[in-house]
Amino acid sequence: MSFHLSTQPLDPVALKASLADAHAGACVTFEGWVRDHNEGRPVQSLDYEAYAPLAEKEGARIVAETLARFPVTRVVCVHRTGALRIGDLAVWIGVASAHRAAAFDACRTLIDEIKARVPVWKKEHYADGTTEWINCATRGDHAGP
Amino acid sequence: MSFHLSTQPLDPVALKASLADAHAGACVTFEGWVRDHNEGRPVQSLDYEAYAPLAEKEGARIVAETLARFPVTRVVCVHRTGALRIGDLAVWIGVASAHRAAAFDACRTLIDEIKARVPVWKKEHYADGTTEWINCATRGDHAGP
Amino acid sequence: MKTVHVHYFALLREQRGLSQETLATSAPDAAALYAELRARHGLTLPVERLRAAINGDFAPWPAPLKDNDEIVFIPPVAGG
Amino acid sequence: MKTVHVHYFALLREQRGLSQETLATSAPDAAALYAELRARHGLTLPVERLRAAINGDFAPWPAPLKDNDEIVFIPPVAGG
Repeated sequence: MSFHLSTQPLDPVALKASLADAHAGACVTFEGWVRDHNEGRPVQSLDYEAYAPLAEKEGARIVAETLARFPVTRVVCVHRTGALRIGDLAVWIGVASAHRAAAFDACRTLIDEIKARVPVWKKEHYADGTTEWINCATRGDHAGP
Repeated sequence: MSFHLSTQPLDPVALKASLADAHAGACVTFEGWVRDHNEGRPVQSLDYEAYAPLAEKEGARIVAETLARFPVTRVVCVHRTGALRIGDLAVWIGVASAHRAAAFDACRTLIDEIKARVPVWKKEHYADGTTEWINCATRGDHAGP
Repeated sequence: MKTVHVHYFALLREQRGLSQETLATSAPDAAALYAELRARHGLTLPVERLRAAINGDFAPWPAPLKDNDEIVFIPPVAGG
Repeated sequence: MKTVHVHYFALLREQRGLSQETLATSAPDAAALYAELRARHGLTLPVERLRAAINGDFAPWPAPLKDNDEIVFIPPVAGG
């Protein structure tokens, strides 16, 4: 029942083991992998940065809301920070429940809410040497000047 | 891109590794675990039996339908047969995709269709020594005599 | 009369007491054959709750039979 | 005048060229303070695309300031 940040590589085997529960019949996991492209541009690596105390506080609120809303037995979420390469694991979310519908719904809600609310930022490094903070462009954007 | 039956314990680490793909940004897995109760009765163990050739044929059709319907990069499904104990892994489904919505939708569709269509049967052994083939009761059932 | 090969799984296998048998029948289709077998062996599942497979794939009821066909009566499935 | 502690992350950190500063301001709230800082340092993000956090939790705009508050301007998030 937790949300944490990690500066170290995530260990999905240990994380999934922490969900084990004889009452659970279903386990759904979501993994966010660093992929080699974004919106048509070749990506070489990326950096995740977090406002750690508030990220962990907001993540814990999201976990608590999910537990209140769906009948699940265990929830674990971990988000990497630091420099990541293609194929690295950026986020791991696991949910166990008696029945599968709740595990799917809860897992999907968790990643949707984490992406929308937790103060974590992603900087992509492209093959042409340029970089971009995702979602921070100010041109071609209705909210921009 | 496969559906298989296995008489041996499943290895989720090796199965997930088979989904790795630099184009994929999301991986959703579903695991069916043997749980210690079903409809209020304490379960001690269970047996899965399959009509293997048709199970693999129907499973392959479900995988092909899923690939045609959702933009996913890799799909792997494995279902155990034989005698299983509480906590054992009965089914493992993994889907990788560029974006997470397709991975969630495809993974959920796969387990729903597998449960509805693939000729695999489950016999539960209860704490009181009785057994039951799930879904095969003929009393208290509208389709019964 | 034709010769057919019947395979049983799960509850049907237990109630029939064997996994496979070869038998002669005048039944024109799998539905009629199941009715015969159900009466003879006291199988509890009504035909409405089964599917049929002939020669390795699903066959819609009544599932006509030919000589030497392999028939599987498929109880309600419960994988996952 | 009050003294406040401002922390910068991501694009704002790079544009400001530092992670944290302590400064004196007459701004009554975080929105006014951001307007000052944006003009002074050429920050590109408009205030409408930011959230504010004061003393470790989100604070709705305009986010009134007291002496010694710790302020974080939160660019659009992009976890996952």
